[in-house]
Amino acid sequence: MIRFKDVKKSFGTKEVLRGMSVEIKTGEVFFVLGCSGTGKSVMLKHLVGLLEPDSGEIWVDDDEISRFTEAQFENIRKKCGLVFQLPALVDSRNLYENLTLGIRQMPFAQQQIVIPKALQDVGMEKIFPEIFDRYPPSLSYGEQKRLALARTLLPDPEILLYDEPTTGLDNKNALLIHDLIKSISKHRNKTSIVVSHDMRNALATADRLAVVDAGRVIDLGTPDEIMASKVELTRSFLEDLRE
Amino acid sequence: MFNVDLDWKGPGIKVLMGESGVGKSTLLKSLGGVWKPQSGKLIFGEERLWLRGRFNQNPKLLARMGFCFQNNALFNSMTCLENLCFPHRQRFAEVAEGKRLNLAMEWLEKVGLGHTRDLLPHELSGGMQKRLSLARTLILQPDYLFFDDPTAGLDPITSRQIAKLLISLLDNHPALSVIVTNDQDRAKEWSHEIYELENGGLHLKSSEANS
Amino acid sequence: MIAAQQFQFLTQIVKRMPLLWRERREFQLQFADVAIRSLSTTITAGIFTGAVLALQFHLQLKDFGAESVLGGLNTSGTIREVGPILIAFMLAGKVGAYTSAELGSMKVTDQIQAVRCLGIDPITFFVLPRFCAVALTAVLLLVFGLVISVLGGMVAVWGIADIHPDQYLLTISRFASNTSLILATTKSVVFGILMGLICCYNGYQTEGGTFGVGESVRKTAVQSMVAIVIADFAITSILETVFRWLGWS
Amino acid sequence: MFHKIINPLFENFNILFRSLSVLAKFQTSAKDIWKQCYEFGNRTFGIVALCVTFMGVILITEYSFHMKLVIGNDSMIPAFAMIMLARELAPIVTALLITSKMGASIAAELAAMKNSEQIDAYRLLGLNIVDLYVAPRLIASVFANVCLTVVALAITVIGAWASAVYFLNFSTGPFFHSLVVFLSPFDFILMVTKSASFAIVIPIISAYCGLEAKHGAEGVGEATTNAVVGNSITIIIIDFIITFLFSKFY
Repeated sequence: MIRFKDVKKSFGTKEVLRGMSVEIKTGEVFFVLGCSGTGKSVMLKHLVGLLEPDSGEIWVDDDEISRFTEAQFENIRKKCGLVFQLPALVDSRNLYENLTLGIRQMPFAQQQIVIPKALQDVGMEKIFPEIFDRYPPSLSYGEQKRLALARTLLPDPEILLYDEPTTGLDNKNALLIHDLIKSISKHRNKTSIVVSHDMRNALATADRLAVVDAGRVIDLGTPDEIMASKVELTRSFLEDLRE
Repeated sequence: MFNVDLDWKGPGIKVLMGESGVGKSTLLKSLGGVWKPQSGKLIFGEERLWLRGRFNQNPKLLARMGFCFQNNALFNSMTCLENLCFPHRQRFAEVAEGKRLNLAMEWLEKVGLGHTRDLLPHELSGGMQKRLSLARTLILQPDYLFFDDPTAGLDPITSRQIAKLLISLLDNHPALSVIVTNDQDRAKEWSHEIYELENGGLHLKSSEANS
Repeated sequence: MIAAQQFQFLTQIVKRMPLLWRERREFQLQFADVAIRSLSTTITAGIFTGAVLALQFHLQLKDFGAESVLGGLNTSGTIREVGPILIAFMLAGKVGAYTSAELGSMKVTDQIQAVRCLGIDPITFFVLPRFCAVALTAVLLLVFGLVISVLGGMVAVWGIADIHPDQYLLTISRFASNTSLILATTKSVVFGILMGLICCYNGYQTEGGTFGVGESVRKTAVQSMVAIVIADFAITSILETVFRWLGWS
Repeated sequence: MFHKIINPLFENFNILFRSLSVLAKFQTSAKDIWKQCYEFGNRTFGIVALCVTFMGVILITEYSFHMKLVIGNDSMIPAFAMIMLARELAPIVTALLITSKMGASIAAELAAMKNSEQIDAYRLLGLNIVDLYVAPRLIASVFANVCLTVVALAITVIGAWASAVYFLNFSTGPFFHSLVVFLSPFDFILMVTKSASFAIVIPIISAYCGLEAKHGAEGVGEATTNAVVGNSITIIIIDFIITFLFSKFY
């Protein structure tokens, strides 16, 4: 269970998070929507210790991590896997090395069992035989993003964080990614927090949604509640779907 | 990469869709005179775009065309106002400087950027940069307009504002416009003539009036 | 000051030095890549530095009829002072700038943050092998460049002042005392480490998207040159006093 | 392989002649040129002065070591050091510093502009980026490079004088006397021609590398690196050619 309590964060004079408070239950697919530049990605980066909040508390299960040191973040990062907006694969290493970045201590034999399963989850099991001699640039952008997802899945984190997984993808790949998010969360019982501004897929995939504006949560609820919401910003978000 | 022949008539908006990577932008850039196609002819009205032997484009025709790039291609060393005046000065040197300034201010107001007169492009948000790019393309009053994925990378609200702005700007400006996008919601708003580009060919996807 | 931050960065790298054994494959990869890539530059830099300096010494010594000692004078002159600086300037671009561009683009495409989230220390994974590879290659290439510059000088002098190579080589032994060799090697080692440190530091601190990468390469090139000149001055004055104290010529 | 050398060479000369033609026709505004002179000169002055002074002092100590071995008396040391500095090191060091500071930023900016398609935008307006961007920088580079070299040399003379008097117990009289005797206008001409020819090369090669940049962050990084390396190698080769030619009729 993840809880943000009145978290504030600003970069120089620019206030990004202005008292963000939200609660995400375990095993739930939770979407965070909002215009670009309203602090959605910043929120995720706080959970894995890439950023430290100016004030407020962040709870991951029963650890309060807002003042954690780098070492303490070690096991938090094992629990929360972050999938970045860019694939962020290491181009100079082959696919095997990229995939096993998170599980380097695992013995080779066990890796050979876990990797095909993770590739299966992202629908790329057919490249398993070639992972030793292929390099990330040989994959398409969509495939690279799915491989990055598989890489984050391998250390088997309890919580999965997605930073705008569908930006830069065309509609077919975007739909595919959303199905993956749903299936992974349901089959492997993982809490998933997805930052996105793709309203159509969000409503189809999420258990609960939050709409963020100017660093604060202004609307929260299940897809049906959001559809019927009175909040002005949410209504303008939904305008496309009404036609 | 692909051979395409198309025959578009009169003022109106044509939308070009297709999966990313299939070459929509390349086709648009060939039409817009940015890149020279390996073979084949590009005829606008009765004039050819690429003159035989000469490396660059037919200047008369180029003067009647406007291109709005996907990453906006704003001149980063010039203020917003200068970004509008500079192209206008190149195309219509005979116009008096004072008149040009008023026209530029008028266009800034028209796209809702009246207050950004002396700001530099990198100081604007994504949506505002796109508005400036639209203003810079349309201030030259071209007869042929090309938009490369104008709503890419914008969140739904801003992209809808840009789409509405584009429609209103094109309404009172009769020109043949080609818009490349892979955003279903916007495509229907812009035009009923939607073309689908698959690898190898271009075909009309739907031409009934938008529902 | 920048130097303080870079020194602090150096201590972080040195602290992780024992972990290099686990990353040795990447180290070997980087070492080969940097060496092959910079070999042609080193040879060009070496030949022309030697040739140009030989020409200058020749022009100056002509009035004194001290042609005969030109070989020795030029060699020791090149090796001790000007050679290391000029060759290091050339290498700063080829060796340092490339690595800082590579690290910079990795930072900009989030690879460094991604690896960190997977529980791996990015400095050990990315920076350490590159720092060692760049430092080691730079040292070897600098020494190799100095040897080439002596040959370059010899050929230039043979071509222009038609002083026969073996007469040129004869005088070398007379002048190139061991102090020159010690000076040349210490400079090469120090310059190599400086180049490795500065390029990794700037690459790792890149911000601001694609233009940020260009900025970090520019900073690397400028800082490397300034550091090289200052380090050269420091080494020369320190070792001079040491040699004088030891009584060597 | 052959094509790989000729094509870049042709492109570079193309940029050079295009910039020269624009300058010859006075199409570049004086304001632009002055702004670039400020950029080129002002921002690199501190570093150039520092490095060349250090070089000067190093050369003094170096020469005093060698002269004792060869000729015994060391009265000519400052003169020889200054000659070597003027003819060789001042132009090269200044040019290499300007390469890494300005050359790299030209390449980085052009590569970034290419990334954001600004160069295509200029082309559609019938303008070539070389006329707008490279021409003013060419003049500014030549002007700034020559001035910087001269000023740096002047500062080094003072630095050398200080180190000669305090470290190597010289007296001021003979120091300047030997300078006057040995430093001929010929050395000065050689220095100016060298720094001018280096200065022409820097913006041209940097612009070429910038315009050939590939897409994305790697492209910008690679373009900047190629610019720094390409300039350094060309500078030292040109330096050899000029020294070789001058040594013919010296």
